[in-house]
Amino acid sequence: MNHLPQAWGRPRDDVYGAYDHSYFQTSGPKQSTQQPIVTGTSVIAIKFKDGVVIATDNLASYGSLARFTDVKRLRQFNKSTILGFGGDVSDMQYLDRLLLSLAIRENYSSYSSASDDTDDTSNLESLNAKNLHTYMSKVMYRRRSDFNPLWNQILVAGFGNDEKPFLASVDLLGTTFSSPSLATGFGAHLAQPIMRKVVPDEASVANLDKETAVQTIRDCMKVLFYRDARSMDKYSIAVVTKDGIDLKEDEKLENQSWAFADRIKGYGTQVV
Amino acid sequence: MFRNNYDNDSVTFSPQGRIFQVEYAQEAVKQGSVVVGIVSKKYAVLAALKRNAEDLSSYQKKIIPIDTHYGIALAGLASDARVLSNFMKQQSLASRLTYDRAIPLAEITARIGDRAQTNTQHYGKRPYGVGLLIAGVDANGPHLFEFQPSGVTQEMLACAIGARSQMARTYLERNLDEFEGATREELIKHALRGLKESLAQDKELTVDNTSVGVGGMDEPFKLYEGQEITNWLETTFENREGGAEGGESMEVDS
Amino acid sequence: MAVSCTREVLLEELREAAVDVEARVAALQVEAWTRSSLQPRGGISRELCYDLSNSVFSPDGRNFQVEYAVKAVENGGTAIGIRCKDGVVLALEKLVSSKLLKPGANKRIATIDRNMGVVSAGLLPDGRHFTSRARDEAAQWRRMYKAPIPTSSLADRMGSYIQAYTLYNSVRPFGVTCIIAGWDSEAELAVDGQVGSGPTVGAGGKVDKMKHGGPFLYMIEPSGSYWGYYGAATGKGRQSAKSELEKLNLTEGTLSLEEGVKEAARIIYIAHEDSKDKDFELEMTWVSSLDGPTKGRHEEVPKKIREEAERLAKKALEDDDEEEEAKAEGGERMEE
Amino acid sequence: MASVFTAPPLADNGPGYSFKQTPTTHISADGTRQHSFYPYTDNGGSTLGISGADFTILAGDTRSTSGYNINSRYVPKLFKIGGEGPEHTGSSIVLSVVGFAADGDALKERLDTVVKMYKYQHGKNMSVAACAQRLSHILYNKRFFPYYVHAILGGLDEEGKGALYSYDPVGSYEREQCRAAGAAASLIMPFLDNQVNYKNQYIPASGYGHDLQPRKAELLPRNTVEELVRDAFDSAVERHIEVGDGLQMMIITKDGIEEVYSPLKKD
Amino acid sequence: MPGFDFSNHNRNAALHAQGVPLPKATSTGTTIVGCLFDGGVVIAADTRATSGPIVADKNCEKLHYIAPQIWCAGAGTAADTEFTTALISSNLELHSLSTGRKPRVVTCMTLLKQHLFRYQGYIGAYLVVAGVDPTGSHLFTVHAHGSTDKLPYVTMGSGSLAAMSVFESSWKTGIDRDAAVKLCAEAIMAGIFNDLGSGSNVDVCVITADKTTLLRNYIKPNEREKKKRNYKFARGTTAVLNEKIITREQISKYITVHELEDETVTAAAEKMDVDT
Repeated sequence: MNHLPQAWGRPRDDVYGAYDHSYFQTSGPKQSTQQPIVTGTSVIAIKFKDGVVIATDNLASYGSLARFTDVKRLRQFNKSTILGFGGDVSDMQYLDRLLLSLAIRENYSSYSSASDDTDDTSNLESLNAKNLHTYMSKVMYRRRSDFNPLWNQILVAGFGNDEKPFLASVDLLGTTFSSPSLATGFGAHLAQPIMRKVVPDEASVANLDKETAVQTIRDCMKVLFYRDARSMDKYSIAVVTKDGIDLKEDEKLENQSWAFADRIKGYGTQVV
Repeated sequence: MFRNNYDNDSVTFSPQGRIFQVEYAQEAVKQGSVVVGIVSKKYAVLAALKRNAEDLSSYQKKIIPIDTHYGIALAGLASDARVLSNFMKQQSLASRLTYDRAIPLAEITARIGDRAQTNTQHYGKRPYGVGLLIAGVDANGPHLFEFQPSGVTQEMLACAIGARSQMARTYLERNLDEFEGATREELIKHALRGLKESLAQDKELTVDNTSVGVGGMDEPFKLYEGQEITNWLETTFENREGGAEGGESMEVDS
Repeated sequence: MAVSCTREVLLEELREAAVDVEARVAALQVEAWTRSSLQPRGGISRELCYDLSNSVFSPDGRNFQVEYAVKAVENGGTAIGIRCKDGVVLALEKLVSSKLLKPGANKRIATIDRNMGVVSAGLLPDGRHFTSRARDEAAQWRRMYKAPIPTSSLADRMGSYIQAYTLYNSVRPFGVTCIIAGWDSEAELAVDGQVGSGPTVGAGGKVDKMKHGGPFLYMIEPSGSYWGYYGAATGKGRQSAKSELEKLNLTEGTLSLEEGVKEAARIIYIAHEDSKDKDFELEMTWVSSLDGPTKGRHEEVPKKIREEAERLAKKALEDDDEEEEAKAEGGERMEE
Repeated sequence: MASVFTAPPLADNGPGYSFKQTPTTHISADGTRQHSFYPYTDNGGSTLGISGADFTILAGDTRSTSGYNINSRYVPKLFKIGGEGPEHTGSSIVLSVVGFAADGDALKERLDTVVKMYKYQHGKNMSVAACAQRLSHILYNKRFFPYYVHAILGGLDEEGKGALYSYDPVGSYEREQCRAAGAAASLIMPFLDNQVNYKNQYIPASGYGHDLQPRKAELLPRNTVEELVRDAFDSAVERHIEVGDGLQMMIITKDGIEEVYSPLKKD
Repeated sequence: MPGFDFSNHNRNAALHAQGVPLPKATSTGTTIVGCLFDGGVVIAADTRATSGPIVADKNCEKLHYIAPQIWCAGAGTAADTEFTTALISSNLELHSLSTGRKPRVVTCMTLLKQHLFRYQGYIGAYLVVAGVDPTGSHLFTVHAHGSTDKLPYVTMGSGSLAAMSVFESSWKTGIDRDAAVKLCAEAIMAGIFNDLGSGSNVDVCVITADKTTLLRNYIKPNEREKKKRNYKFARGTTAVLNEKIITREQISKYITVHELEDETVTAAAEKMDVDT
């Protein structure tokens, strides 16, 4: 018996055949986004005791073609929040503009409630990462419900209401979850196993220092470059801590090892 | 000044550039019983004098908690206050749902200010006939805002609106520099004393006609009425010079 | 009155009496006019109630409601804007209506988008309505053109918006005059949300030696009419402010932003002279070029700089007072 | 040649699709190829509710999956409803959702807003019966674009007895003694039938053959129920791949809601 | 063997046209790995067999014997891996007997690939073949469609990515036996804890020139906790509706009965793998 929810409340596929969605069409082909065109691959991130490290490569693929090689997929929202975008790049650009208008609006209210003695209005309370993640999940869920999805999976890194490191994900269906380490796309298969060994649970985050966290992320980027056919060796990495965001956008993968290939001859019976 | 031609609607300027309908609306605020608001470094307090139609009737609600971090005190047309407080409640919940964030008090005050402004610029609309004190604590600390029917909103250290509120304001101005560092109890005492100043001679602050709203950095905004405010009333007015009340220890269900 | 009166004394008394009578007649007339809603200047047109509703022209072609709206502007505090060569500064004389107000908390100069500021004099809520509309216009421009709105376009759009409120009798005109200050970026702006750095070959759409951006200052009146300014002033003390602004000969465009800040403070203090009885709070903001102190953003002038400017302004005022006394003494000496 | 990975669990282009819902590509007669977006996915996990004399226990695992991947080992499926502020202080109603997590969160927020507005307008808390009916309306509102969740609502009824309501995705609901939902529902429900409602259990020597008396169900004490919940989930984790990582339990009594978290196997 | 016979294909297509849905081969989750080291090769596997989301067997064996020094780990459809390895194991033994030499890993790999190619992937067997033979130690993977790889480290099954991430970040050339065993166990555990299709324990098999050591349940990281309650039903809980007794004499009319002396032998055979 198929226990999964898809089978609930509708004629069984195995008897009536797969449901033909085309009956929904009222008129003409669907105009809204139904498949990603120019796509970014994995985004990976890990929490450590003073903040979050997040990284993405700088590639935007057009199917199997490495179309754009200097696409920055880490977008900074304010002094303490940064977002990593996987999936469709055009939707990422739309969201980036949306975040810019949100940042401008937020600056209005934090500016107007600045009392006299603070000179620098930037440290004033604006949206933290938790607020931004909630906002993004509402945007994504609404677009999903209109059958016009933003075809992305986004990691939001920064600090929560409790001033502790915050990391959470939201995707094109509006599904959200949070974890000491997160990865989208291929990263979920290749990077998470490595990161989860370093931070299996929230307790272990408290004694993970910045250097180890950054090194773990760099190792994962290397593994992804080995094994993800849509990845690249140029990437961006950001470290979010209380005193701001250190964003480097042109890192190059180092000390790669392809030594495993030196004794390989053929794929089967070839010996020479 | 002869002004019956310019005060029929809120879209007519008088020759001196005044809008009389808005000024009349501000008079309506003075019809409401007095409410006082004070804010310190860590607390925000509202105190209100409730009125009842007759001795046996219930008292008009004057303090409404809107969200867990702030509430409002109203003076003037209670029904207008109801419309504004419903709008504020809905906006506060929306901020929680959209950003999972307590709405900044400056933000919600500005929104009802803008809402009130449109009523002073379009024909067929009338200004709100109610003044509000918005008090509470948000991410930037405690705040007290005054909202007027004209749409003017001001952040204050202390404020009083409603009938004979000038006496309360004078009291507040005299004690202004004690509020910043005051403890929670002292702040409430100041508020109740401010309230008392605006009372007519024969009137008394009792558990029935007084309500207090307190919010703090580490406590949600809560409304206190009835028995909950007995000891505040007693301690506040015990050390009054006359000390007349001191003797009256018997529980009087006034 | 003394009995003995020579002809001259009688003439003198008559002349005084005449003056006296004239004054009384005028007062009566004012009384009459106001009672029957007549105004000395309005004359016949007000008598036939052409001043009661918006959008209505009086026989002599005036919209009285707009003129009354300008009156509302005049009783607000003084607001000025000064356009310097590397930025624009806005300053406002905020009259403190009550000691209970939280000092420094009630900001009245608003930011539009990131590179523009608006200060308004007159009915404060109308000023906020203006600001929120300006912010919507800026956001709509970004949504459409994926770039910040030029200050001139904002002024143009806001001008038409204000003017619209003089076309219908279902609304009243804005009771504010607003000064818009902005710095349009001189750098080659990327399109909002742009990724990658564009083509590495060819001009990539860039035209060299094309100069754009720079400081802009506009003032919009309740009628909706607006002009570009080197220096703008409105509100109660606008006359004295304007004359001071003219002395700075801003047209040469040599004034630096730092000096502009000091001048602005001084002018506000001078403008405050004719409402000396009320305490006031100086609020000042500025927007500079990309390599200036605010990096193209409209921000509040830091407290230290503002207080320094206020100190100099107060000193400048004292010097002027001494000068006048000296002049007055000088004057007496000359008479003896 | 890099070793090829086995095909099905790896979604080719969509991010993190579960094995059944990669975007379908419908090729119409004239050959035009039309991709369509599938708005649902299954985030796995399982929930369970048992009500007693003066308490109700709602439990759920905290694993969130998509396809063969674990999204996170801690994503709560139980939510306090109503009460004051974001911490829901003073709330006495718990909602558990399982199935498509995004719909679950949206449903929870809708119900929470409704209950909070009720308190604001009526000055008193909403009864669990009223809340249950309101949830049914919320679900049926989206009858033709359903919330893909199996919801269970727990609380105390007017007389203080444990109340449990369970729902189908489009709002049909009934009050029950106990209910399991989600991926391992078919594994847990029989266990509950036998151990909570004593089905297929007879009172030894109470008669011969057919007139052996069936054992009467009675309201179980709280620690018995907690042990049953623990064993139910341990067994479910053993035999269902989408259940594991952590067990979150909420016990609703007249003194409020007590929350207990305990780890489960992580494989 | 005449060329390819596609009659089945036509039949399936016809059935599908009538609307009968095709049987969907559920992906049985698994993590299997192999890794060469100085002097031999090690393979490892998890012990969870699934059918859809349900765990069919919590401690199954995925390491199959092919020859004393050639072992094979299988992922994909359980029956296919079972029968394919058994078939090739017996053919390889016959081949070894006829050549009088120890069987070679490359022979086994070739037998497997040709067999699987013939069935065009319909036999869902994804295998890691490893062993040591007179020519040295070898490690191959064979896919259901018949393609093969020869690599120093390999992973297969739904947990292959998790395992591969461990190899890619920790493997070095020329690692020794203990390091290889530890690495393979680590890789399998990555699959067990990150891939839903894999779980329970780690089986390892180390093959060197002289001997093969099968380490069944080498690591058991997922022991079940003791149950909180005791679910033994009191005797009489189930109604006995009717009773019928057949004596040994009556039954011997149909079958012959032998009296076995030792009670414990039969008991041992029947002991089911009960998870207490």
